[in-house]
Amino acid sequence: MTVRVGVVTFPGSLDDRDAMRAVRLAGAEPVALWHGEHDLKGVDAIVLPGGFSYGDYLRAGAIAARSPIMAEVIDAANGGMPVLGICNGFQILVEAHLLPGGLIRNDHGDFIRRDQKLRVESTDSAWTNGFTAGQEIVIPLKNGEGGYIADDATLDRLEGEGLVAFRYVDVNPNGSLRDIAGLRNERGNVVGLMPHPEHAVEAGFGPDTDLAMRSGTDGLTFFTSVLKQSVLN
Amino acid sequence: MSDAVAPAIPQPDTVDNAIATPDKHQPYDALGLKADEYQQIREILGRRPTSGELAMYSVMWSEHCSYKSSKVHLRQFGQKVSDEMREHLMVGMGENAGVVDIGEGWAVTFKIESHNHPSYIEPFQGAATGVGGIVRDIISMGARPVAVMDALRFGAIDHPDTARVLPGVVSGISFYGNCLGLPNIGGETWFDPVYQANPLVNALAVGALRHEDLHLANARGVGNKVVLFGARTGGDGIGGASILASDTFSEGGPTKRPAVQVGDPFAEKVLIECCLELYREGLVEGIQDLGAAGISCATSELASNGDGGMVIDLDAVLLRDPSLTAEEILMSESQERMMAVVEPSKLDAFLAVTAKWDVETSVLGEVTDTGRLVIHWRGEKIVDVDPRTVAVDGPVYNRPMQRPEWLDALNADSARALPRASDDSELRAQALRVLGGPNQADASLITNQYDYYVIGNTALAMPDDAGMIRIDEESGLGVALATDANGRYCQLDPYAGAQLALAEAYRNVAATGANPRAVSDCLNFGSPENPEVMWQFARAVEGLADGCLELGIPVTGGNVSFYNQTGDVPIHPTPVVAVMGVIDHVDRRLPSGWQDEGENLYLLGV
Amino acid sequence: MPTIVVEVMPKAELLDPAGKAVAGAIHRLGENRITDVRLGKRFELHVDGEVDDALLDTARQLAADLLSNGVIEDVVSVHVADDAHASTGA
Amino acid sequence: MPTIVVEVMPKAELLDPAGKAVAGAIHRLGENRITDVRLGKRFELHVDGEVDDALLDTARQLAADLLSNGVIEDVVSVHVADDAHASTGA
Ligand SMILES: Nc1ncnc2c1ncn2[C@@H]1O[C@H](COP(=O)(O)OP(=O)(O)O)[C@@H](O)[C@H]1O
Repeated sequence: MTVRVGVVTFPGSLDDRDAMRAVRLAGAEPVALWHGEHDLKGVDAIVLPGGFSYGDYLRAGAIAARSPIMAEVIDAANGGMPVLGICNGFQILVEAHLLPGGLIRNDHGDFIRRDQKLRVESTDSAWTNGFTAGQEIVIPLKNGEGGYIADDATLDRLEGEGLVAFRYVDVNPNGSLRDIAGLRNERGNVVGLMPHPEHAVEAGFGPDTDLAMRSGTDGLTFFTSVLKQSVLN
Repeated sequence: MSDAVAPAIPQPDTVDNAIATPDKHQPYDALGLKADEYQQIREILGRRPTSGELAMYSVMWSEHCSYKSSKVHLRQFGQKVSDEMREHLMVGMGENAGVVDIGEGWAVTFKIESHNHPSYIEPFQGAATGVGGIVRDIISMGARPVAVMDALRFGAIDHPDTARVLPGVVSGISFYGNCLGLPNIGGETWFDPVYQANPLVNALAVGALRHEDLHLANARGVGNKVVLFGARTGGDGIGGASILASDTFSEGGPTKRPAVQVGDPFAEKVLIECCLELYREGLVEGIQDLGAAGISCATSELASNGDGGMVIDLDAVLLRDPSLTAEEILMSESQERMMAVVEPSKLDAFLAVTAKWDVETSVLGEVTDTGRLVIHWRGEKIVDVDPRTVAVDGPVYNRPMQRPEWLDALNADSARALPRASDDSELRAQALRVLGGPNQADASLITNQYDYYVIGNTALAMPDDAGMIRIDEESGLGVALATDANGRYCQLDPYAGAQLALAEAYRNVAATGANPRAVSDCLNFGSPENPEVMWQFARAVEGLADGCLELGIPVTGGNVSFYNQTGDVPIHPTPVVAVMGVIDHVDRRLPSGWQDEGENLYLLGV
Repeated sequence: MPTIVVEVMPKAELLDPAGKAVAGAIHRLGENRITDVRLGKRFELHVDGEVDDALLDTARQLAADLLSNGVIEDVVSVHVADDAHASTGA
Repeated sequence: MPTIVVEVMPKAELLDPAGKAVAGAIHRLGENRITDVRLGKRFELHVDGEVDDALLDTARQLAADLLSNGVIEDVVSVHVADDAHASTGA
């Protein structure tokens, strides 16, 4: 049975088609979901893609987090459905309180695009189980408001419970506290991160690697992980 | 406006009124019209223009919209063409953007345009709205925009004003392009004090479409509805119109009319998706973006290119600022708006699509066969013109030209006169100085702010010599683009300089493995009223046209930007040339960098 | 037209890089009496009609739920503007 | 520690995309008495020592030159915060 992965399009979503392509390349069936509806169309997992939903003028992700479909996404996530938030999707998850903390303007003030090295800190999640703990991967990062902040107590709890899913390696591109690039929730079904795995799924269009330019496909594992998980369930 | 002071009720200057008061003084000169141009308008109409008509003529006959000084020269691009150059051309010069067949049922449309002056006044918004404008040109052809590029010229890198202009321009381009989700796949950055108070911000957009999706901007079909959709109309960019407003208002009229426009890339992104859905569902007959000259331009051009007549009710325009006068509404340059021609039977479906995307829409009027563009406001007829006299048959000038007297001396003063390095260390110091110059420096401070990953089809981008985009995911068909210019060569010899820019862009595209197929250009020059500048312009156009004929690729469109000068000092002539090439499979692309150890290096050419 | 002003600031105990950048720029201009800067938001909500208590309550609710993110920001004020402090709405 | 508050708003006659987006969100939540929203900035300048007239003048100057962009924004207020309206400085 093919696994069906929903990709939500909000007004201002940009990487929705890329996320659908990534789902397809991983062997699952992408299903387009619309922000204004309450219908999850019976999908097995959900991706909240990157972009600038509603222009991100208020706080990144803030308005999208209050859209009709998010009521369903929040319920589904609380019920255990795998949900991945990429960049703006991560911001939406945070604004929807599915993950703690907040994302603010990069400390240097500018939008930045770079091929970013990450360390996988937690493989106990629906979207990271295909990695090995401590594995270093390279996937593109592109954001203006990617600085992760939370108070010290929250940060300590995240560390203590192993909920930091990804950390920036070599360069902290946006001033994120404790180099946090991505988080998972306690249950492991919800994962959010600033870098873009869906831009590292197809050789020729991904980040540069030592082997060849634009050959990086480390992002594919996110999508194959959820496939494996969904098939097992 | 606060409620306390009720806005004065503007008295519309009606057509009847214009007939009744033939001798009323009109501020045509303050609107940029010359006395003979104003006289010409009076002759065309057989009476004085209403202030609304004067607003329309003044913006549409401006250099920017009418190409009145450049037209006689630009004709060469259409004349110096061979069959080879026509072979792939689906839409040539004169439309919003040219369209080129790239095979497999696909076509590509691309164009480069300037936003120089606004970017000096307000770098962030000026550059941002420059990207927004060129992208709307691409959408209006029926294409999905797939990438942008930017060619930039700044003053001295260590000048304090460059520290204001450069970060603003770059973050404006970054903000708008990134929010639209269009990969930025390349461009140029150049520093020279001649651009100090007149930076150049040229933005390019490229879009892809299936052959059958091609749309042209025309208003055909009597009874078809004329619909305005997108952002509301506000007082943006109508500094000039306030002259008319103060003429119309007896007193207490609006005074605060900003010359700058603020862009909303989110609104434009939604507009793109909305337009593409309208095309897909076959709900529009013709479509036109609103840029400079706003509704004046869109109505007169749509009507001119179609059945020739249109009747519009200006009260139906949704306003952001209800105090706008008719003249201001006609001239407003509010961003993120489009005008469409829609069959009445499809209007409901059209409105359903715009509602789905939360895009505000209003029906302004309809297409007629009267040959007249008639505009009503507050129940009165305020415009009644032959639209072609506004949009097409404007004034054309054969401006005087003169080869600059200083040119020979400048050419004679060559590098040969400079002292040679006397020893190795001096040579080393000179080489390092050249390599350390800002124009050789790594551009990543700029390019790192641009997203080239979005859409997932970018095969080449910075730091490669050309950008490359996959158009068809199944077949791998793609296009490569490069932009180049060198103002210093053009200052020495505008004919050869333009050809060098063309040759460089052509080489940059060819070096990726793509076959160069078409050209767009943005011609940045000083004042056309300066005979030396006009000579430079004519020579550059001739050089470019001859070069294109030689290389066998047509100019499909572009943009002329005059009046780039500080005081009386013009910038170096800077024709920016963009070349687009086709590659059957992007997997066969060649990047600029070395890929593996042990590869051999060859130097080709002379 | 009456205006409700909502003021939102980053929480004092959290990082505010934007404010820090402004403070740095002020110090580079030689002004050192200003030790620290925080950068927040100021919303003007233009109201059609009277501002009654119910509407002010609604505004407070909006300020807490939508206009600020309680995890990283504080609402420092919700008040009806006296004319001096409101920009003129178009 | 005394605080000088600087309030900056987008010019009324210009488009304010941020305010527009927020107004849209408020309307979707069903609140239509709020017709229009403008979104500006609120700076808190924390001062070491007394705020005298000279420093307030300096703050006004900074507000005009650095904290706002006169082409598209207006400084609507520069004032010393009463405690109620300032977030607690760290
Ligand atoms: N303003 C810009 N926008 C986008 N890309 C740029 C810009 N300036 C330079 N680039 C890109 O940076 C790279 C290096 O530029 P440049 O140093 O001008 O290259 P070259 O000297 O080889 O022409 C190229 O890929 C170019 O496309």
